Parts: sequence; structure tokens; C-alpha cells
Amino acid sequence: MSEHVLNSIGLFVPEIILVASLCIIIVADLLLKKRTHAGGWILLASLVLCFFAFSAQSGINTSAFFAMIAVDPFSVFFKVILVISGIFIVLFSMQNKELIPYKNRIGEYYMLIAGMMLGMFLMVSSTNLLMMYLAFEMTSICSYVLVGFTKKSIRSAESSIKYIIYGSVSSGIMIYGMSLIYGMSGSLNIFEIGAALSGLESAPIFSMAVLMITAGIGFKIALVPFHFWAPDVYEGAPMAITALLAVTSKIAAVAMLIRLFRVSFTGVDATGMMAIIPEGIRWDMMLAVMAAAAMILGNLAALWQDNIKRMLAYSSIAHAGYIIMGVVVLTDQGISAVMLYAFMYLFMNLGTFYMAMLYANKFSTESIEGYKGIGYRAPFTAVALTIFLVSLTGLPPTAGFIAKLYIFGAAINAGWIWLVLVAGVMTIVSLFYYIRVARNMFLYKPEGETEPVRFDNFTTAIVLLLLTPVLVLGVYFTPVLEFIKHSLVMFGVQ
Amino acid sequence: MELQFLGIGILTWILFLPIAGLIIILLIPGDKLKAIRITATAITGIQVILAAVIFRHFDRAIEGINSIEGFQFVEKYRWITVEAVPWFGRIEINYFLGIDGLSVLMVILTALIGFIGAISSWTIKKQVKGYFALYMLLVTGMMGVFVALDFFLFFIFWEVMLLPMYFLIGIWGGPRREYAAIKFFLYTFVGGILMMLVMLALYFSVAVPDPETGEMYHTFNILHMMNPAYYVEGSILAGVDTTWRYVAWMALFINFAIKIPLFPFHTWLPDAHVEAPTPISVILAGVLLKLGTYGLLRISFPIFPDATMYFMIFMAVLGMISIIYGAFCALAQDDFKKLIAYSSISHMGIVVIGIAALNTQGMVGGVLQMFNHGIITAVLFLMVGVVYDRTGKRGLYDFGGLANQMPKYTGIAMIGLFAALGLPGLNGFVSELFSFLGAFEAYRWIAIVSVFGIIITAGYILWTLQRVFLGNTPEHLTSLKDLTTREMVCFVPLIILIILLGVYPAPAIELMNTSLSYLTQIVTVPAY
Amino acid sequence: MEQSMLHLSLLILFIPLAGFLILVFFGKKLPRQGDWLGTSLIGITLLMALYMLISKISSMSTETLTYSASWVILRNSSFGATSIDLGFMIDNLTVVMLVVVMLVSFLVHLFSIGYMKGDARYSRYFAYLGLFTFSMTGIVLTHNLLMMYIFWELVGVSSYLLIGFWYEKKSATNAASKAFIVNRIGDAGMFIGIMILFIHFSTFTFEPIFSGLAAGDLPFQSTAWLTAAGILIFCGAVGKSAQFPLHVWLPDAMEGPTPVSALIHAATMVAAGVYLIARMFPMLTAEALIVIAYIGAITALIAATIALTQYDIKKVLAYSTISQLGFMVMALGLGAFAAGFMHLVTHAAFKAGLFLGAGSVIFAMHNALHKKNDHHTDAQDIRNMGGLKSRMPVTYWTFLIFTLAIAGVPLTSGFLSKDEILAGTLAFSSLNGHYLLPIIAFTVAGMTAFYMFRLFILTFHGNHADESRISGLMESPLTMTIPLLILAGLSTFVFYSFNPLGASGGWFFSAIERPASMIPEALQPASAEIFNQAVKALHTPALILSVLIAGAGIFGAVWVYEWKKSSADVISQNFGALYKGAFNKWYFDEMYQYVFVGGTFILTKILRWFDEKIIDGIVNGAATLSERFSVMNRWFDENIIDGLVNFTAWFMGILGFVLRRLQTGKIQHYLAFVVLGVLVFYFIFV
Amino acid sequence: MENELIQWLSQPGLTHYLMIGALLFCIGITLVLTRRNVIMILMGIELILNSVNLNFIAFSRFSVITLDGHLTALFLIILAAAEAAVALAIVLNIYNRFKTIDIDEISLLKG
Repeated sequence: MSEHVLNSIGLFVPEIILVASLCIIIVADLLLKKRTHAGGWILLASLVLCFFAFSAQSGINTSAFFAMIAVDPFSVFFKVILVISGIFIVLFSMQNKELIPYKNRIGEYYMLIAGMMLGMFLMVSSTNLLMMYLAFEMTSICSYVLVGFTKKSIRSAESSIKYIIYGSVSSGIMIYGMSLIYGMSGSLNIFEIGAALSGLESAPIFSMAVLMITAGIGFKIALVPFHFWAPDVYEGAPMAITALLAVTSKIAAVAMLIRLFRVSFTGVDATGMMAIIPEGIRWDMMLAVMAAAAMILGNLAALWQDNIKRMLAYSSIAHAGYIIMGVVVLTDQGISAVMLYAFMYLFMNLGTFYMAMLYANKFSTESIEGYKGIGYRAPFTAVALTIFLVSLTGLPPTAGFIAKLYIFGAAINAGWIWLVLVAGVMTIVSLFYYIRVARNMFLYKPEGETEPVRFDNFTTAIVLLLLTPVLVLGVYFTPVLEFIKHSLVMFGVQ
Repeated sequence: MELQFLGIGILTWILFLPIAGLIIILLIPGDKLKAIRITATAITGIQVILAAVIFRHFDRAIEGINSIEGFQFVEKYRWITVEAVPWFGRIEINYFLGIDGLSVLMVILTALIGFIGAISSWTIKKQVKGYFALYMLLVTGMMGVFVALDFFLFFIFWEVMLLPMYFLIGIWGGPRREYAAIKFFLYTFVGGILMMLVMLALYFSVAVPDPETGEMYHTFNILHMMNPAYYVEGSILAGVDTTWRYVAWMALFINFAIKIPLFPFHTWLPDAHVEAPTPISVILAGVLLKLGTYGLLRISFPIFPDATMYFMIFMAVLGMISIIYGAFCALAQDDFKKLIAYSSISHMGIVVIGIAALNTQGMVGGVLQMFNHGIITAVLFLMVGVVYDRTGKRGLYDFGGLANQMPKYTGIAMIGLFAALGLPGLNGFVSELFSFLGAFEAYRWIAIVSVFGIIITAGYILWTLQRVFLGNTPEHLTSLKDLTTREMVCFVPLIILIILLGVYPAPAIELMNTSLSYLTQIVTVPAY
Repeated sequence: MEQSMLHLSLLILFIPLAGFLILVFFGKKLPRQGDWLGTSLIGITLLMALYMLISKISSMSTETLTYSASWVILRNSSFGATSIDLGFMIDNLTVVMLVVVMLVSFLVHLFSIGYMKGDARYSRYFAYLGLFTFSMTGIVLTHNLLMMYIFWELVGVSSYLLIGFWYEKKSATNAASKAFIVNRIGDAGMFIGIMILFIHFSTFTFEPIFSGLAAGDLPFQSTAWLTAAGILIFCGAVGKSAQFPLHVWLPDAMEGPTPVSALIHAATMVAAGVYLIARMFPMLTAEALIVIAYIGAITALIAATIALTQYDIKKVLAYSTISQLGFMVMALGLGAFAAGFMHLVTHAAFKAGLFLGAGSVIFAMHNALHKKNDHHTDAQDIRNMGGLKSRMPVTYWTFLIFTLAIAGVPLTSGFLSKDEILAGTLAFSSLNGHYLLPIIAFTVAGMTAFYMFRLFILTFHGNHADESRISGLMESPLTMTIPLLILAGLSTFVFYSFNPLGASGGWFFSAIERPASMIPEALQPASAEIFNQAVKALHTPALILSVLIAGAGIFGAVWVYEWKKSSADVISQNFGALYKGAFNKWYFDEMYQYVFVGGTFILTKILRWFDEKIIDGIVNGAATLSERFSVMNRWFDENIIDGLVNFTAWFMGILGFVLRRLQTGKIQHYLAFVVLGVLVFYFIFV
Repeated sequence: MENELIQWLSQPGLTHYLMIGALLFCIGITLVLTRRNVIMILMGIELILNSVNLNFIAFSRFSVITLDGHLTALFLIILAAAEAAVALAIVLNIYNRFKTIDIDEISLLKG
């Protein structure tokens, strides 16, 4: 038993690093009042350490802490994505102008991010309903505070109250569903649940439970119709936190969704194909409808937005739809497409948020109309933003195209033609609002000031760090595919 | 046939030279206009030389179309390869270039028009650096579509063109450039999505054995997609004459019809042509429209011979409508550029009825018409550009009596206009002749109706000629200067080609004859 | 011999082209702007053509020489290669036609040196003449339909350039465009006809097509398609030879310089149509021939009636040309092959003479008026002339000879050919019962004599209305009168037949024979032997009748205009509506204007509207719908309509607007949606 | 009929607890959806969480004989407290910004 615990601790190194850094940040915050971003650097260092710790975990496929969490390539893959995005979020935060008035509390900010990262790490690896819920709440509670961090801002305040009410109710619904599952299967362990359910006749209660859990996770993913918080919260939150919510926590929730549904609610039918269990609820169709609704609503509503954060909020709702398409197809191919999408989405969406943040800093505008003529004042960043947007649209030769290609491919191969058609049409719609940004930047002359704007090297370096993968992965993505190929191993699943 | 330089094949050179140019241009400071212009011109000039080398070494007797042995200057490398994916087998995407009789003429056309466009771009005054950078990207995109034999690669190049084109129209265009640019983008993007879906469906339907291990894997290789034996049993596009194959053909067709553009998918074209700056109009009409018909011939016809046979009358009818409709619309225009834009619709309709005939004359006529129309319409747009640069106007009513004022210009314009009219002795006639002959053999009445399009064509061309060049020179035009040397450099090679191919088209026809008659054969006499 | 023929014909074809190229590029730099170059080059080709004529007729009379070279080879993997050939075919028809073309061209060149003197684009004019001669020669020499079509169109273009030579005049450019487009309509038919033949025979060359037909291989195995092919190819001739209903371009084409009218619209280009029919004769079915004959007859009649009423000297000649061309076409249609072709040749001489004579008159009038600073009197209106006889003796006497020839008075060339045609009509009606044809033919012959003498008398006889106006009138210079004299000589009978009363014994009739029909027997017209016998039998009555009718016509004209025994005005009033119709050219132009031009115009407007309103955004008429949403619409206009041009997109926008309204900002609504969502999904999926 | 009901009520079992739980859950949801005072909404959330606790414990007691359910309930109580703490802090901030805790007034962000 103690040996098991010791082994488990050995597998828990990255999380421990994070917890340690969390503590160090608190201490550092007390000791070094002047060094405002010290917490940030500490977190950054710990995240980089985590990154290396994950590389040590490659190939391990086991479970830890009495089947509470799994350390398997699948979770490592997602944790790598989370760490990368976490690093960028920290870098963004250091430049975020909105946070400057709160610099005496900035240590808390990084501490909360560290907590959130920890929660998300646990989300992607937990194999127990209780653990899942705890990780989920850890992430949520930290994010509630982060959203309201710029508390003098009235928008931030409003978004935080909305977020916490919405989040609490959603997680309440989810845990209610979990309690029903627990009652029916007699266990909180997802493998045991799966085993118990595979012999089960269809039961309406079970279906309701699945729906309730979907509602909870769907809240995190911002999946229609559980997305309503997203636009308001994204708009109100500080930019870096918006990026964190739109990218990192969304990906973590998708990973959790995949693990839960793959392990517990998917069995094997007579022909050896994967099938949903028990047969009471067609949750693949349900998710497909949600995905379609997300794509439709996200893209169409985004057409009308002028605030870039709000526009990106809707756009990320739409992207949640694309991602869920991969879950719907129920195959390893679909899951690998989701992983690829997540990887690509990370860079292009973070890039877009970063640019929006930079422009908010420099031009103090979040309005797309306010972007007029930026292409002539800051050509490099404007071109970069255009490339990110093009990538989000899904045009080659960018990463976004490859991501869409694989998602669409998986869906076509599994026969979800109608879903792909919806996705295709909505991709066309998405062109409008993405290209509108580029249009305003390049097709109009600058109004008022026309001086060129310079960005420091640090900024340029971050832009390049984000831009390079978007372009390179658009034409050469073999390494990512290799990575995914090796990461498609989930503990306890053949 | 292999031609290499520094160990890199000639097609890669011709394809990626503009990218090198793009990088060089980005490194040149933005205020060194001349250096930027010369770089762009030199790069496209080298492309023309390479195209000439290809023309020289191209073996006219090899068939191409559906076997790799038939292609020339082939370059095939593994690009994306992931071995032994547990749930999928192998993922493989190839960097696969090659040309046959169908594409060689298009490669030459692209190089030539790209060069002419670069020279005529010297008149661009604002944001020169950005302009030429996008221009270079555009040229690579066009060239790529014509040389790619891997569907994935084809698709990437196909879509790569969109964004540069959007900005080239949107930033450097006329007053309604924004509208025109987004309209162009929208239409072609819709088509692109459709093509992407079909591409994926084909990808999952086709599996080929590895020559060494015998392992089956999916492929984007266009040539493999033409072989019915490679279709996986029970996959979505397997079989013959299935609904899904018809649907896929239709989706591809819509994509290509938008590019061509065929009635009723044509409305982006007048706007885009009118608003685009002159060199971009030249590229648009000269090369971009050909991508549509090229795509039909390279992809739709050989991959879906059954559906092609099923839909060919439908295609021919659309071609016929385009001919007549485009001509009538041209007749109603009072904007010079719009007139030429509609004439393009009409002339591309001739290509479509030619290739829809599915016989050798029609095919040869259609492809030759693609080339010829590229040349002729380039002359016409350059012609409008000349007066537009000088006066800022392009309404037909804004001009008159230019024959007195600009004799050289008038002479060249007349040759261009008469070539568009299909005057024998100029190249337009030859290709129209063969297209009509082919169409007549296949569908008598469609061809007969289409022939009346040439009467209307005569109407609008002569009307333009009379309106713009003849009559008395109005007061405000008496200060117009005749063509400059740079403009002559643009025009002369094109005019020479117009006359040369009009008098003796055999060299061009020989280039493609073998491939096209083979293509006809594999479509009409399918392998299954 | 054969080789030299080939070389000569090559030279004849390309020398004018060389002249064109030299004059276009270097014309202005040459001394005298290169008129001597153009003229002498054509002179050389004329000599070559004469040599060819003489040697061909004398040495190898009925042989046909052909030369072929491959132009394009279309290889077809399933059934071999198709070679598309270009080449020459030289038979008697060719050499005769060559001489006609070269001779008229040469004389017109010569005449133009005087006539066009001082024009701003003098060298360009000679260049265009060279281009025209080149194109015309191509038509004459070709042995295949493709080349025929190619040069056919080139002729069209060069005539476009020549008619619109004075392009500052709007009427000239209009006329040029009209000529081209009207011709193009005929050409479209011809093109379809050629396609029918090519698709079936895989060749454009006459010989294999005819031999294929002779072997019983009909296009698409159908006699209807054969007849259709014949009539469609004839459409080309209808356009070029200004036959009803496409005759409207020719009178307008008189806007070009007068020598051009002589060259193009009297002797050569318009004769190309007749030449085409002659070339295609072996494949024309009896039905097609009857159509051709009637078209010719109708043309002859309509044009003659119009010519009776016109006052513009060139317009009268133009309608007379149309009328005579109708005669020729009719003759070929009846099977009077040699007669029709001979009329082409004789007509070329005297009609060119008439035009050049008219040119001489106009030139003189113009100069005289110019001296008086009179710029509003029309130099071409015969009402402004009269009494020119004494001032322009050479022009007067030559003009008289031409007028006699066209009227068909014995001893002239015109009598020979016209008489044979009239006999042919009688013979045809006696064989087939088409009595309308001879009636029309004789009526037209009478009318021709009448209106030509009307023209002649009004121009040269009587007293001038205003003597002072023509006080400075002088005979034209030598370069202009010499051509007139030469043509006057050629309008006498001796050059065609030594028997002034019958052509059938002359060299012409022995050299030009009706080619054998190559189509199945059942479709053929009455054979040449039967026809010739009938002609022989009816020749004498026809001769007498034609002389009487010509005499009556001349007498009528003299009665009315010379002796003024009856007033022309009274006569025309008596004819009332008929006169008005004829005077207004039977309203063809107006009708075409309304029906075709107007129709096309309206159609294009409709299509343009359709394109811009309907297609372009299935609802760009979302405009009307979206008026209701005017606020939104403005927003759209500014932001999205740019992109969302069509209804779908508009609809999406609305949908997006609605969906966006769900986002009320009230957290309880959001949560209600969550609960609702869960319940709805529960009921749908469970 | 009446007897059956009395008998059913007099022998409390799993179903009874579950029904009470469900009832609590519904009341919680109703509170959340209908009350305008933020504090009342937070109380609704507490009710939801307590209904879950009831479920877990009932299941743990009656159908699944493990301690998982009890433990979960403990964790839930702690989490509910944490959540409530954060929520109340945010409510305080809201009151400072908006001078009200009427949730209908807090709807600047929308559309």
C-alpha cells in the first residue's frame, strides 16, 4: 500500500511541482512586494519544469492513487497542451495592461492560475467521478476569482457573478447526475461504471444522468445550449484570463469528456465495433446535435459582434462544435482528430487573443471597427493576426486547415455527412467575421493617428513563437501526428 | 524525362521561385521601389525561361492523365508519413508534381501571364512591397495547382490563392473593391469547402497497397483515385453510377464552375474583374479562370467518368447558356472592363462545351481555348489598363476616336478585339473552331445554338471598337500619349502569340493531343 | 507546269499580303506614301493571273490541279489521326475568277491614286486594299471549306476596315459594323453547314467530301441534313452577296470611298458568294437549289424596285448590284451554271466601271462644289446633277457603255450573260413548272434598263439646275479615266464570245462547265444535258423577249426623263404606297432595327437586369425585403452586405441576429436554457 | 389505496430518500431560476448540492455498500463552503459596483 502511494507520488511529479510553485508564489508574494511579476516568473519556471517532467512520463500507462488518476499517454498529451498554453497565458499576463492597477495583488493572480492549472491537470487524468468533480471545481473556483480579478471594472464584476452562479448550478447538475450514476453502478470508478453499465438494460434514469453530466462538462466546453455564460464572461474577464478560459480549460474539459464517455459509456458491440452503452440514450446523436447547434449559433452570432473578445467568444463556441464532431464519431480516428484539433487550436486561438490584447494595450480598443488601418501602422502584427484568423477559418496552408481537414475526414469516414455539411456551411459563414477583422486592418486607411507603432522584442518573440507553429504545422505536421499516434493510449482501454 | 538543377527538379524550381522572390522582396526595404519591381519581374522572367525549357523538352508522345509513367518531370517525395497508425494503417501524403499534355500548356500560360502581369504592375504606386509579396504568393498558388498531382497539394495551392487575391483586389482595387474582394472570396471559398469534402470522401474511399509490404493505405494521389480497382469495397465513393458519386461530382463541379465561371455561378466575376487593378484582372482572367476547367479535366473527368458521362449534357447546356448569356450581358455594358469580364464568361462557355463534348476535337479545342483566352483576355485587360492609367476612366462613353490619337495602341487593341471575336487567322478562331466541331459532334443543337453567340460577340466587339477607337477624338482626349516602351513590352509577346497560334496552331495542339485523346478515351470507355 | 501553277498561285496569294505588311509598317516613310508599291504589286499579280488563265485554258482545259499541306493533325487514340489540310485547287473557275479579282483590284488601285489624293491615311488605304486582295485571292484559290471560311472572314474584316475607312464619320463606322455583323449572321449559318460536313467526313476538303457523297455517304445518313448543309453554307453567300434578307448592309456600305465600292461591292467581295455556290454546286440538292433560285429571284426583284426610286447615285448602283447578284444566284440555283458565272464576270467589269464612273462624277462634283465653298449640296444626289455630258466626255461615253451593258443591249457583254440567264429561267420553268421565276427575271430585266437609263439621263443629260454650281467641273485625271476606258472595252461582247447574240459558242462556255452533281440521283436537279437542250430550244424566244424588254425599259426612261412626256412625280404618285415602300427600301432597315436590334437591345437589358438583380444574390432584392429592417439593413450595408450578397447569407445574418438576442444578459435566462436544454434533449433522445 | 400509501410512507427506503433529494433539487433549481436576490440564488445552489449529498448518502446506505458515497458527501460539503465563500466575496464586490444585488440589474453584458 505504501509502495503504491510512493509509486503514485513518483507519477505525480508535475502536479507536485505545480503545488510547490503555488506555495512558493504565496511566500514570494509576501516577501517580494516590489517584484510585481515575480509570481509569474516562478510559475513560468515551474510550468517549464512540468513540461520536462511530462517528457519523462512518455510511454507510461498506469494508474495512480488507487485508481483515482491515470497517468497514460492520453493525459500526458493533453497536459502538454495545457502546459504550453499555460506558459503563453503567463507571458500574456505579464503584458496585460488591465492588470496593472492590481499589481500589488498580482501574486494572487499567478497563484490562482497555478491552482487552475493543477485542477486542469487532474481533470484530464482523473478516472474517478469524485476526482473529476473535485478537479472540475478546483478549476472553476480559481477561475471565478480570476474572472473577477480586475474587480474595479464593472464588467469584470458582472462577469464574475454570472460565472459563479452559472458554474455552480452547472456543476451542481453534473454532480447530481454523478450521484445517479453512482447509485446505479455502485461505484465512482469509471472503469467499474463502464463494466456495470455494459450489462445494463436501458434506463431512463441513466439517460438523465448522462445528460446532466454532459450539461456540466458542456458548461466548461461552452457547448450549446450550455454556453450562455461564455460571451458575457469572456468580454468581462481580463484578456489573458479570457484566453485561458477559451483555450486551456476548454481543452481540459474536452479531454475529461472523452475519457469519461470513452471509458464508461462506450462498449463493444457484436461486430467488435465501438458502440454506446447502454442503448437507452443515443448520446452520439445528442452530442452531434449539440455540436451542430454550437457551430450554427457560434458562427452566426459572431457575425454581429463588434467587440473582438465577444466575437472570439462566439468563435470559440463554434470551435467547440468542431471539436465535439470528433467525439461524436466514436472512433479512435475521431479522438485523434480531436487531439490534433486541440493542438492546432491552441496556437491559433492564443495568437488571436494575444493580438487582441496587444491592440487593446496599444490602441485601447477592443472594437473591431477600431482596428481600421492598423495594417498600415503595425504591419507585422497585423499580418500575424490575419494569419491566425485565416487559420481559425481553416484555410491552407495553416494549422487550422489541417485541424479541420482531420475532423471533417473523421466525420465523413464515419458517415456523419449531414454534420459535415453543417460544419462546412458554417465554416463559410465564419469567413465573414474573421475576414472582417483583416478587412478593417488592411482595406481602410488609418483614421486619426497614422504613426507606425513599434512593438518590443519580447512581444515580437511571443508573436513568432505562436506564428511559427501555425504556419509550419500547416505544411508539415508529421511530428504532431506521430505524437498523437503514440498518445492515443488511454489507461484501461484497448 | 527529368530536368534537374542543383538536384532539384524543374517543376519545383518553377513552382517555388516566386516564394524565394517573396522572401527577397520582404527583405528589401519598402522604399526601394525599383529593387522590388525588378526582383519580381526577374523572378517571373526566369519562370518564363523555365517554361520555355519545359516546352522544349516536353515529350509530345506520352499520354499522362492516369499513370505516373505518363507524366513528365515527375517529382515524388514522401511529405507527411506516419507509419503504422494503430487504428488507421499508414498516413501518407506525397509531394507529387508532374505535368502531362493537359497541364503543360497551362504552366506555360501561367509563367507568361505572370511575367506580363509583373511588368504591368510597375504602375502600382501604393504599398508596392506588399503588393509584390502577395503577387508572388499568387503566382505560386496558380502554378501549384497546375503541377500538383496529389489532391492534398492541389487543394492547398487552390486555396492559397484566395487570400492574396482578396487583398490584391481589396487594397489596390477600384472604388467598390471591398465588395468585389469579399464576393470573390465568398464564392471561391464555398467551392473550396465543397472540394475539400469530396477530397476527404475520395481519400477514405481509395486504398492502395504498398508495393513492398502490401499494406493497404489511404492516399491523396489523384492518379490512384482514377483506378476503380483501388476503391475500398463498401466505401462511400466505391462502385459505379452510385448516388454518392453523382453527389461528389456535382460538388466538385460547383467548385469548378464557380472558378470558370459558369452561369449561374458567375456573378463574382464582373465585380472582381472590374474592381481589381489591371495586372490582377489580367491574372484573374488570364489564369485563374482556367483553373476551373483544368480542375474538371484533371479531377472530375478521370476520377468520375461515370458521373461525367451522366452529367455531360447538363454541362454542355450550362456552357451554352454561358456563351449566349455572357455575350448578351456584355452587349448591355457600358463599362469597358465589365464588358470584357462578361466576354470572358462567354468565352469560357466555349471551353466548357468543348470539353463536355468528350471527343478529341472538343477537348483539344477546349484546352487550346483556355490558353488562347488567357492570352487574348490579358491583352484586352492590359488595353483597358492603358487608358485607365491615363484618364482614370473606363466607361465606353468616356472615349472615342482613339485611333487618331494612339495609332499603335489602336492597332494592338484591334488585334486583341478581333481575336476575341474569333477572327480567322488569329488564335481565338482555331480553338473556337475545334470546340464547336467537338460540341457539334456530340450535341448538335447545343452547338448550333451556341454558334449564335459568336454573332452577338461580333456585335459587342464591333460596338466597342466603334465607340472607343473610331469617330472623332473628343477634346479631353487630345493630350493622350501613345504606348510607352514598357507597355509595348507587355503587349508585343502576346500579340505575336495571337497571330502565331492563329496561323499555325499545330505546335500547341501537338503538345496536348496525345494526353487529351487518351483522357477522352478513359472517360468514354471506362476501365470497369 | 503544275509546279509553276502552284508557285504562281502562292505568289499571287502572298504578294498582296506582303504589300499590306510593308505599307502598314512603313507606308508613311515611303515616297508617295507607297501607292506605287501597292499598285505595281497588284499589277504584277495581275500579269501572273493572266498568264495562268491563258495557259490553263489553252493547255489543260478541264483539268483540276490541287495542292494540299497538312495544317493540324488531330490524333485520336481510338481511331487514328485526322489531318486538317490547307491547300489550293486550280480549275478554270479559279483562274477566271483570279483574273477578275486582280484586274478589278489593279484598276481600283490605279483609280484610287487620283481619287484618294491628299487623304490623311493615304498609305493605310492602299495597305487595306492589299489586305482585301489577299483575302479575296484566298477564297478563290482554296480547295477546302476551312480556308474558305478563314478568308471569308478576312474579307469581312478588310471590308470592315475599308467601309469604315473614314472612321471620323459616324455613318461610316455604323455602316462598317452593320456590314460585318450582317455578314456574320450569314457566316454563322455557313459555319454550321461546314460543321455538318466536317463531323461526317472528318475533312474540310471539297474533293473527299464530294467523293464521299458520290459514294452515297450522306451526312448523318439523312437527305434532310444534306439539304440543310447546302442551304446553311448558302447562308454565307446570302450574307456576302447581299441576298435577301441580308441585303441591307450593301447600300449602307456605300459610305466607304467610291473605288472601294467598285472593288468590294461590285466586282469581288459580293461575287464571293456566287463563287461559293459555284464551288459547292456538286453537293447541292434539287431542293436546296430551288431555295437558292427563289432567294436570288426575290432579291433581284426587291432590289430593282428600290433602285427605281433612289436619288443617290451610289445607292442606285448599290441596289442595282444587289439585283444583279440576285440574278446570278438565281441562275446558279436554276442550274444555268455557266451563265450565272459569266454574268459574274461581265457584271464585275461593267459594274466596276459604273462605280468608278460614279466615282469620277462624285470626285468632279465634289471638287467643283469645294471650289464654290458649297458644303451642303450633296455631291452624290442625281437631282443635283444633270448636263455633265459636255464637261466629262470620257466619263460620259464609258458610262453609257456600262449602262447599255447592264441593261442588256446586244453587242455588250451584259447582253450575252443576261440573255443566257433569261433563257435558263424559261428552260427551268418549262422543265419544272416554276413559272414565277421567268416572270420575275424578265420584269427585273426591264426595270434594270429603266432605272439605269433614269440614272444615266438625270446625271449626264438635260440642263443643270444651277449652272453656276458646276462651273468649275472638270474631267477627272488620267489615272481615273484609264481604268474607265479599259473597263468599257471589257464590257463589249468580243472578250467573251465572237457571236454577239449567243455566248454558248464562246470560249467561256466551253471552259466553264456545270460540274457534275455528286449526290444520289434522286436528289439531283435536272441533269446538265436535259437543261442545256431546253435552253437551246428556248434560246431564240428568250433572246427576242429580252431585247424587247430591255428596249421597253430604255424607252420608258427616255420617255419620262429625257423627253419629259410624263412626269416622274405623277407616276410615282399613281403607284402611291408601292412607291413609298420602294423608296423606303421596303422598310427592311426599320424592321430589322425594331425586331432584331431593338429586340436584342431589350433582351440584353433584361438579361443585365436579371444578372444584377436576380442572379446576383437571389435576393439582392433582399433590398426590398430588408426595407422593413431598415436599421439592420444599414448595418448590413456597412458591414456585411458587402459579403453577404445573397439571400442565404442574409438569412444567416437574420438568424444570427435572432440567436444573438437569446443572449439577454440575464443569468437566470441562461440557466433556464440549461434546464430547458437538458429536458428537451431528454425527450428527444431517450 | 390509502393504506398502501401509509404503509409505503411508514417504511422509509431508498426511494423515499431519492424522492426527497429530487424534490430538493427541483426546489433549488426553482429558487435559482426565479429569485432576483443573489443571496437567494446562492441558497438555491446550496439546496442543489444538499440534494446531491442526500442522494449519495442514500445510495451508499441502501444500495451500494461502500463508503464512497459518504466520502463524496463530505467533500461536497467542503466544496460548497468554498464556493459559497468565493461567491459571497463576489457578491460583496458586486454590491460595491452596482449598489444592488438584484440579479436583473446586473445585465450590462449581453447580445
